[in-house]
Amino acid sequence: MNILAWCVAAWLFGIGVYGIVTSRHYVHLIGCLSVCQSATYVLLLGIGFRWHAGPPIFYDHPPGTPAVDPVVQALVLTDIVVGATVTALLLAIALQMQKRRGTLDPQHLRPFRQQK
Amino acid sequence: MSWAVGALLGLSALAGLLVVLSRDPRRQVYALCANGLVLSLLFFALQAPDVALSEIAIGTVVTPLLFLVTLAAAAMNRARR
Amino acid sequence: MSPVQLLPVAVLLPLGLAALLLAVAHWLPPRVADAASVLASLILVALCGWLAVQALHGPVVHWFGGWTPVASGRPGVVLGIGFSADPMSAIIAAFCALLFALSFIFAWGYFDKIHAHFHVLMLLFMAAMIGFCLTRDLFNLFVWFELMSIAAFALTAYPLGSSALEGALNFTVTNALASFLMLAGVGLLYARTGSLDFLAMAKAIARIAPDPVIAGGFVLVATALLTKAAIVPFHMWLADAHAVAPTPVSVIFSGIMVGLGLFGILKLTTQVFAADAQVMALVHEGLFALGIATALTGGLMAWAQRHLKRLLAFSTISHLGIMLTAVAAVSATGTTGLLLYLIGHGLVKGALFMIAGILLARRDSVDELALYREGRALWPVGVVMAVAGLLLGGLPAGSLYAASDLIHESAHSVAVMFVLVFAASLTGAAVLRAACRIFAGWSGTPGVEVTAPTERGREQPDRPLWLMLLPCALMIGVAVLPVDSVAPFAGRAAALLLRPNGQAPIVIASDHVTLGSFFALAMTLAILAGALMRERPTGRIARRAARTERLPFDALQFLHSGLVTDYVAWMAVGVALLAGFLGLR
Amino acid sequence: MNTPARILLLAIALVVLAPAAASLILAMPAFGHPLSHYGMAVNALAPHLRNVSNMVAAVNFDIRGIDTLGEECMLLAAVTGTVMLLRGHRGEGMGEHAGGVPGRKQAPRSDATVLLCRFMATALFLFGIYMVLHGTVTPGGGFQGGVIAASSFMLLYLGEGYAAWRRIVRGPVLDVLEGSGALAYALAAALPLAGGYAALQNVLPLGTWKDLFSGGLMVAVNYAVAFAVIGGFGMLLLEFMEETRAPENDPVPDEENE
Repeated sequence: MNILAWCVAAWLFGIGVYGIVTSRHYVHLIGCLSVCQSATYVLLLGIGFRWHAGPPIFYDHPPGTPAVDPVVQALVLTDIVVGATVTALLLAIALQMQKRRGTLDPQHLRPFRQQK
Repeated sequence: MSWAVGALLGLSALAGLLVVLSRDPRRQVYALCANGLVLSLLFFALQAPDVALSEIAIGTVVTPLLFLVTLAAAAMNRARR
Repeated sequence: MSPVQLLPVAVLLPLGLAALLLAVAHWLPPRVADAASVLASLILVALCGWLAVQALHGPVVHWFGGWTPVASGRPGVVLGIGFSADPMSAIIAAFCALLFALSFIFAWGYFDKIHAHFHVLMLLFMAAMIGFCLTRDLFNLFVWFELMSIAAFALTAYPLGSSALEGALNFTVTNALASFLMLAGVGLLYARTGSLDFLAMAKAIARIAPDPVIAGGFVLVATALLTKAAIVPFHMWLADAHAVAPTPVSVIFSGIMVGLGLFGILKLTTQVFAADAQVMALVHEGLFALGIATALTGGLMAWAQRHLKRLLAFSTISHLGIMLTAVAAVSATGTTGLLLYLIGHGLVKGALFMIAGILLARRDSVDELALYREGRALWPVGVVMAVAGLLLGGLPAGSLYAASDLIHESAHSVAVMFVLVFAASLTGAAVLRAACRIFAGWSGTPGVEVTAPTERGREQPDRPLWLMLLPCALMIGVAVLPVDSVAPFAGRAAALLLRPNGQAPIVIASDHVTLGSFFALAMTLAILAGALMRERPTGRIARRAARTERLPFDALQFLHSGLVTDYVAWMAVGVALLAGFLGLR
Repeated sequence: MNTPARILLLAIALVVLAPAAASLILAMPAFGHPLSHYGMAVNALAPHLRNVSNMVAAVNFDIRGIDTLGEECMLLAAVTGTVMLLRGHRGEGMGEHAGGVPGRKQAPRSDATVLLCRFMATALFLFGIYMVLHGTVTPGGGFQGGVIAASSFMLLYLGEGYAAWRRIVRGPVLDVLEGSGALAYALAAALPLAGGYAALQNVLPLGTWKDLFSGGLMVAVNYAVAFAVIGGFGMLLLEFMEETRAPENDPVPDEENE
């Protein structure tokens, strides 16, 4: 149990990268990217977690009762929302590209063509 | 409580794998939804209700929606070509 | 107002102006956004420059929200986020703002149709760079790093051509991965040190190092910064992105954005990891080797290009490698050299990208073979380009020359120095070759560059030539000025970055010319002459020689495939290289 | 490179990385036993210093407030970039006709759907606002509440149809909402400077414990974030939905390069 969370984080990042490297569709690739991102959330929240402690919100229980680390939660919280807008940006680029090239296969898309 | 955290960690590892292995982007949207749901449950179990709320709004609603709209628009473009 | 009070204005002003422009964009008369952006960046140049001078007597520190280190009432626990302006950070911030001001002038009237969206993104981009220079909190550094990336992603894709979109996607995917790695690294360091403030982290690291978690955190954060700084093997996105971005944006990208990645590494190694021998060994040896590899790869690839913006992009990679060797030295000589090199290279490369922009606006192409003799009517542009090419190739004048002298000195090896000079000469000769072909009509039979990827392009043509030429002539003018007046400041700034208590030696840069200083220039001109006097190989031996010459270039072109899936695989290899180095020691 | 070559490259990298990752994981602090004093200090101090019960909000909007300003600006940059890209050549207007894939049926909307969507959209929007308002007290805040409120626009679209939806949810208004939210945050940071305080210093009255308006400046900053998030996500939904409309004329210009 002591290392499970870290292993899961490493696993998620690893398979996300594997998915990107083998992807044949840009929308799929963007989904894999979000798996990599969720790895960092698992890592950060795991770092702040404390056994037998409540959430860092002292509404139901008074200040002073054990609570988990609020700092990592604050970092993750904003990052999730911003991450969604970045995903939107990527999807917008992919969509425009599909209009121009008619394909979304990363293995057929490259910025410059070699001269023959 | 500890079994719940462990089980959810395992589930989130599986959900991530599912997202990667769903090569058809249309199916991947469902996998993404499931992944968002599992993650938000995990965050809830990790005593992070704030993060869980934002993950459930983003991960299970907004992001899959954007993916769906993108795929729909892409399908329309392809039909027009 | 005291310097401490004015420090946060350096980011709040551009952020606030960007938000305001976005809110009123629909009703804004034309040119207001242009004028406001130029004005704001000039104010920031003055503000950051002034802060740099003030900081010579000790860093200017501002704690946001009044959460000073004593606010927690617990020793060693820093709650808030601080901005800390030391002279080097502040002067680099001022240089960022200067490049933005010039780039806004160059772009005057470029982006009319899009509701000031361009200006909003550029102002956010500028704020992010300034914040990146000034912050002393690791997560805050990540925030500015990420803001910088996001603004850059959107700006790259703006031209909406298929190359621009594909370049932007390569850029976005690699750099987004890099920022996830950085976030993970920040998490690891936080888990071990329990702090995010540079100084508090440094104290904790001095207590617990060496430790695998600290080293792992450093590798992840450094990977992100090296990706931004386009160091081999993380460099592949740069040529795609810089070549397709709109010219005013490329000026910023190549002029300073990538250099900030190196500055970030230097700042972290000196202020956070200085006490960790394991990490410092990685920096001194591992990053040094990567720097040399980058310099060579970039130089060879630049030589083998015909698309001018792509050529300049690879030349940027090469010069980043040269700068990385200075960072890896972590010495007063290297740091002083880095500061001057960042500024000198930024000025020259910014001017060169502007010249490419002028060609795109006036001639609808930047292909040196397609533009053969097309530039003769634009001869003043050719003159500026020739001077810029000579400066890249080692013309003994100005800050770039003085800086490369210091960087060679910090390398402590004649062989390394020779490699660095050779790489820089290749980039200078490549620029001069293009200038000769386009403006003077001297050509020779094209060599390896014939098969390089290229395409036509076009940028808003109806802008006055003088307005586009003015900022780039100005930059070259500043770049050739003697460094005597700024050398003492540069030396002190570098010394204060290395040791804030002022105990580091002060190195005074000099652009003094001796016979030996013409070595680099001679090599550049020799390579250039080789290209211009080249003739079609006729004999059997000559043809075989030409084919052999092509082989390494073809291999390099093959590796720079333009496929983002390859780039991600190479990133994994890069992380493995860094981790493997740590494991072997 | 082809896919097998790339996988081989990745595998080589993983072979090197696996032992490194293993040694790192084994050296990590045990899960559930964090070493950090930072979080504990926040939990101990912030309730008394700021009179708020949600520590995450206290970190986000006060202690590490400048981070959040940066994150809000990322949102601004990403949304502005997305809008710029999607509008591209098609411009700002709205398409009259729904796009479609030939051969796929589109079911007409029933009255019950319209009614349900109207009801649900209102409820969801109000729930989002409720989350924003209670941000400093219970879980919630500008980011989460803003996203939820903005997603209610989607239900409105489902119920009302495209044209009516575009009449209700207007692009320029969302731009103003987004820009003014970020501007308000920047001003909240800058105004204390004019009074001789530190940027973002919380000098407003802090209110009472567990009260809706406790936290002083945090309340204002929280609302500013909510504005920006509602505006930003509303804008994203708007522009992405516009992509599914049939174009008036073919918006894709011929490639200049070919």
